[in-house]
Amino acid sequence: MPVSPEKQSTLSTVEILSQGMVINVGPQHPSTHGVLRLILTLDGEQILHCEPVIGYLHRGLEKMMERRPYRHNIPFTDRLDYLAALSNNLGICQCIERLGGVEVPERAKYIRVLLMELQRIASHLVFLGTFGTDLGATTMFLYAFRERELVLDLLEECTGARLTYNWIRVGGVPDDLPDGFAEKVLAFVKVFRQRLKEYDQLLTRNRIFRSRTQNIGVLPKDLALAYGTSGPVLRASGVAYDIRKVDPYEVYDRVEFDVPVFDRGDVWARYLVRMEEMHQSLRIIEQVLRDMPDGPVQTKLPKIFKPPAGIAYSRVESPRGELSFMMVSDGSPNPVRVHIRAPSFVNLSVLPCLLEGAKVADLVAILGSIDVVLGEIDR
Amino acid sequence: MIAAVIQFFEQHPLLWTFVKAVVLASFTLMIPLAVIWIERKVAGFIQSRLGPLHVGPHGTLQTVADALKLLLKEDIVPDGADKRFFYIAPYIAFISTVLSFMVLPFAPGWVALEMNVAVLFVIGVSLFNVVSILMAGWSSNNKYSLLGGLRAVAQLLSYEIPMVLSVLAVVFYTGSLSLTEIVEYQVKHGWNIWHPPIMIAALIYFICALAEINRTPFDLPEAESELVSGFNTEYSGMRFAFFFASEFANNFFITAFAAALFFGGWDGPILPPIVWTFLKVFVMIFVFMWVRWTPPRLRIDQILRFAWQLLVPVSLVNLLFAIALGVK
Amino acid sequence: MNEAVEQLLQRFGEAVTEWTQVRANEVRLTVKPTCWREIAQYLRDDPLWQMDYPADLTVWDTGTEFGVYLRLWSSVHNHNVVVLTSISREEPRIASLATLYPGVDWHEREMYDMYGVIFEGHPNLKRILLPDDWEGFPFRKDYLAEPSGDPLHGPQPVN
Amino acid sequence: MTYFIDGLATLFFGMLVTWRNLWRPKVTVRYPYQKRPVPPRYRGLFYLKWNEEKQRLNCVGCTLCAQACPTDVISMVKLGKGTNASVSEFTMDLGRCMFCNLCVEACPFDAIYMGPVYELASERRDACLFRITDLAQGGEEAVRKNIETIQRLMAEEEKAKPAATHPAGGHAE
Repeated sequence: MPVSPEKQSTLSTVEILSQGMVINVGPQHPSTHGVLRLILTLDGEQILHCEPVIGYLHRGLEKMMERRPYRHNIPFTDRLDYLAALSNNLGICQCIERLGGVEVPERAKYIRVLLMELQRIASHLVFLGTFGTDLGATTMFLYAFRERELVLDLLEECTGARLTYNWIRVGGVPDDLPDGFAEKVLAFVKVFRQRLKEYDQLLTRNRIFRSRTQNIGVLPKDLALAYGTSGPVLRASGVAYDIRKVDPYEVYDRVEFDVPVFDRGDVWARYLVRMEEMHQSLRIIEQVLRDMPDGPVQTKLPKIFKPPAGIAYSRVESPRGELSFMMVSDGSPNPVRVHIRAPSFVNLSVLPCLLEGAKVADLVAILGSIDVVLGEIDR
Repeated sequence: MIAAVIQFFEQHPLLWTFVKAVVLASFTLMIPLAVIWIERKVAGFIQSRLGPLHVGPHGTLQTVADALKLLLKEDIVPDGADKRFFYIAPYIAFISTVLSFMVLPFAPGWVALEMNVAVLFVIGVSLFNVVSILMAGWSSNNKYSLLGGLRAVAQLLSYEIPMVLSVLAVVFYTGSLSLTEIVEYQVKHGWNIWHPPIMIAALIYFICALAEINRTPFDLPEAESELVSGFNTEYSGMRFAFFFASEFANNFFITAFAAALFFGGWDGPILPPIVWTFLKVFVMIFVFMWVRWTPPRLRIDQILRFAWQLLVPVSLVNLLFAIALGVK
Repeated sequence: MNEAVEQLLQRFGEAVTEWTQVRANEVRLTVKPTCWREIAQYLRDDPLWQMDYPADLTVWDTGTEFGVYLRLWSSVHNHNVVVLTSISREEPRIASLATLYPGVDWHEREMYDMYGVIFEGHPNLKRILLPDDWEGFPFRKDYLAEPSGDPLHGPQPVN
Repeated sequence: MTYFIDGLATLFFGMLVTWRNLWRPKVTVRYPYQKRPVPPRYRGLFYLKWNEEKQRLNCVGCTLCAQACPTDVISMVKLGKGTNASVSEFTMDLGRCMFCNLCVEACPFDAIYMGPVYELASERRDACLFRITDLAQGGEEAVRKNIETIQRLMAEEEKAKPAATHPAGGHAE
C-alpha cells in the first residue's frame, strides 16, 4: 500500500489501533457514475488509500476502428463519452480531415461550433444534476435534467437523435440546420439564462453546499499539470488550458468568450468553472447564430476515402477536457491505429491523490467534481 | 348501545387496553401510507413532476400497493448477519414509534394513555429508535450498513440533547410534563410559540427534528449516494417496510409532538379539535418536505460540530431564559 | 522554437533522427528509443522547452515494429511537441516516463495491457482495462481472436 | 453563528426557488398515454420508400447502404437487373443497428429513410429482424406490387431486347 512519507509517520504511531477497513465502492454504486470500482481503505470515515479499478465497460473500440474504413468509425465515437457524443464526432472527424487534408466549408464550421456549445451545456447540466444528487440536493437533478431536455429537444430536431447524434461528417455536417432552428435556440438561450440564475439561488449560494465543496479535494496547480488533467479540473487549478483558446479549431478564434480560471483547485472551483462555462457557451451560441454565413455544409469526398500515409492528431475541448484522437494511416482505406486520449481517463488517474485523507462523504463530491464518464475511460 | 359498549369496556379494562393498542398500532401503520403519498406528491410537484398517478385517484393507493408488494416479498437475510438482532431490529424501531403515539393527545380526551410524565416518556422511548438503528447497522454484517448505523447513532444522540433542552424550555414554561396539560395551558394562555424563548426553542426543535427523522440536510444515515441506503441496506420485504413505516410514522409523530408543544395542539376556532391537530401536523409535514427537497446534505463532522458547538449552547442559554421568564 | 530545437539537437545529436516543424508552435521529433527518457526529461526541465504537461502517450503496431508516440505541451510557452520512436516487436521494452510525468502512468499501463510493451521502471505495471488473468495482448496485429466458451475471460471474436 | 444565519438565509432563498417551481406547469409527459411529437428528422425505424407513380419501391438493390453500414445490419436479395432492378428481400438486423444514418446518406436513390417509429421493443427474441414486408412503405401489398412491377418491366425489357439487336436500334428507354 503506497502511502506518502508524512502519512507513514502518522500511521506508525497509530498502527496498533487500526489497520484500516477495506471497503469496495462499486462497480454498482449510486454515485460512481457508471461502472467504476474504487477499493478504499478507511480509518473510520477517513480514506487512507484509494485504488480505482476500471475496465468494466471495455469494448475495444480502438481495435474495432482499425478494422473499418475511416468514416465508418464515426458512429462508434458516440459511445465513448455518451453525454457529449458530438464532441467525440468532431474529434474523430477533425483527425481524419487533418490526415486526409480535407477542407470544411465555412457554414459547416459554424454549425459545428453551435452544436458543440449546445452539447457542452447539455453535458454540464448532467454534471450539475448528478453533482447535486451526490451531495443530497435531489431537486437540482430534476431541474438540471428538465433544462437538459430542452437542449436535447433542440439537438434532436437538428440531428434526429437524442443521445448518439452522429451528426458530424468528414468534411462538414450531413445536413443544414432545420428551418427556424436559430429562433428556437435563441428562445432557449433566453429561458436558460434565467434558469441559471435560479440554480445559483438554489445551489451555488447555499451555505451547506458551499461548506460541502469549499476546500475539499484540493488539486494544486503543479500536480494538476503533471498528471495531465484537462478541462474544468485543470482550469479550476489555475491553468488556462482550453483547447478552444490554446489551439483554436473551427471558428473558435472568431468568437469572443472568456475561459473561466480559478486558483483554488477545490471541488467548489471545479463547480464554478462549469457553471461559468455554461454562461460562456450561451455567449458563443449567440455570436455564432449572428455570424453564420450561408453556403454548402459538406465537402464531397470520394466513396472510398484513402488518406495518405502518416500520423495525425486532433484535439477538441470536450466538456470533460482535452479529447484527442490520434490516427496512423498507411494509405489503405482502414486506419492502422486509432488512439483516443479520453479526458476522463486521465482526469480519473488523479483521483487517488485527491482522495488520500478525505472523508467518505467527500468521496462523492470529489468524484462528482471530476465528472467522469466511464464509456470514455474504458473505451 | 354506545353506553353499553362503554360500560362493557369499563368492566374489562384489560380488553379496553387491548383495543386501544390495536387501534394505535394500525394507526401507526396507516399514517405512513398517507405521509409517503404526500411526500411523493410534494416531491414530484417541487421537482416539476407529477408524482404517483395510476393506482387510485391521483395515485392515492400507490403506497398501499407498494406496502402490499413489500409484505409479499421474499424475506432475505444475509448469510453473515447476526440473525437475532437482524430479525428484531425493525420491530424495535416500530414499537418505539407506537409507544410514543400512546401518549399523544389528538383532541380533548383522545389519548390512549393519560400520563403525567408524557414528555419524559416520549424522550425515553424515542431512544429505542437509536438502539434499533445500531442493531440493524451492526447485525447486517455490511460495511455500508455499519457506517450508516454508526453515523446515525452519533447524529441521533447529538441532536437528542438540544431537542430535549428545547422541549424542557416548554416544560418549564408551562410547568407540566403532561402533554394534555401543556395543550390545555396553551388553550387558556395562547400558543407557546408566541413567547420569545419558546420561539427559539421551537426553531431548535425544528432543526433537531429534521435530524431525528433523517431529513435532507441531515439525512446522512441513509445518504443514498454515499452509503447506498445506510443502515437498512440489507433489509428487504416486510422488515424494510417496518423500518420505512416507523420512519414516516416518526415523521408524523415528531410534528404532532411539536404541534402539542408549540402550536397549541388541538386549539383552534370553528373546526373540531381533531381536524386542527391534523391540519397543523400536515402543514408542518409539508414544511419538512419542502426543506427536504431543497438543500444538499451536510457531512458527518459538520453535523456534529453544528449540534455541539451551536445548538447545545444556544438551547442551554435559551433554557435558562425560559426558566427565568416562565417559572411561576 | 527554432533555438530550442537547435539546442536539443546539439545536446542529443544522433539520438534525434528527424525533426519537422509542423506548425508555428509544434515540433515533431523522431528519436531513438535508447534515450527516450533522457529526452523527455530534457524537454521537461530545459527552460527553453518546459514541457510540463503530458498530453498523450500511445503505441501502435505496424506489423513489423511498435511505434511509440508522446505528446507534450508547455504551459509556459504554449508549445506542442510530438515525440515518436519505434521499438522492436520481439522485445518491446522502453523506459517508463511515469516517474517524470505521473500523468502517463495510466497510459503506460494501458499500452502494456494492450500491446505488452514493458515500460522499464514503471512503479505499477499491471493490466488496467482487461482482467488480470487475460492472456495475450489484444491490440497486436497478430492477436488471434478466437471464440472461447467464457465470454468474460479469454479472446472474443472481434467485430 | 454567522454561518448559521447565512445557512438559514440561503436555505430560505433556495426554498423560494422550490416554492416557485411547485406552481410551475409540470414537464412530465405521461408516456404510454401521451406521446411527444417527433421532429421530422427523427431517426427511428427504417422504411423503404414506395414510389406511387412507378408502382415500385425506390430501392434498386445496389448495396451501397450495406457497404456504408459499420455493423453489417443490411442484407438484401436483388431482383432484376439494370435500370429495372429492385429487391425481393431486404432484411435489417436492428439488434446491431446504431441508428447512425450512414445508410440513408449513402443511398443515391432516396430509397431508404428513417421514420418516426421508436417503439421497437418486443418480448420476442427475433423481433430485431425486420424483413422487407416490415420495412416497405405499404407493407406486404407494396412488396407484392413491387415484385409484380419489376417482373413486368423485366418482361418488357426481354421483349425489347431482340429489337435492340437490330443495327439501327439503340437504347430505346
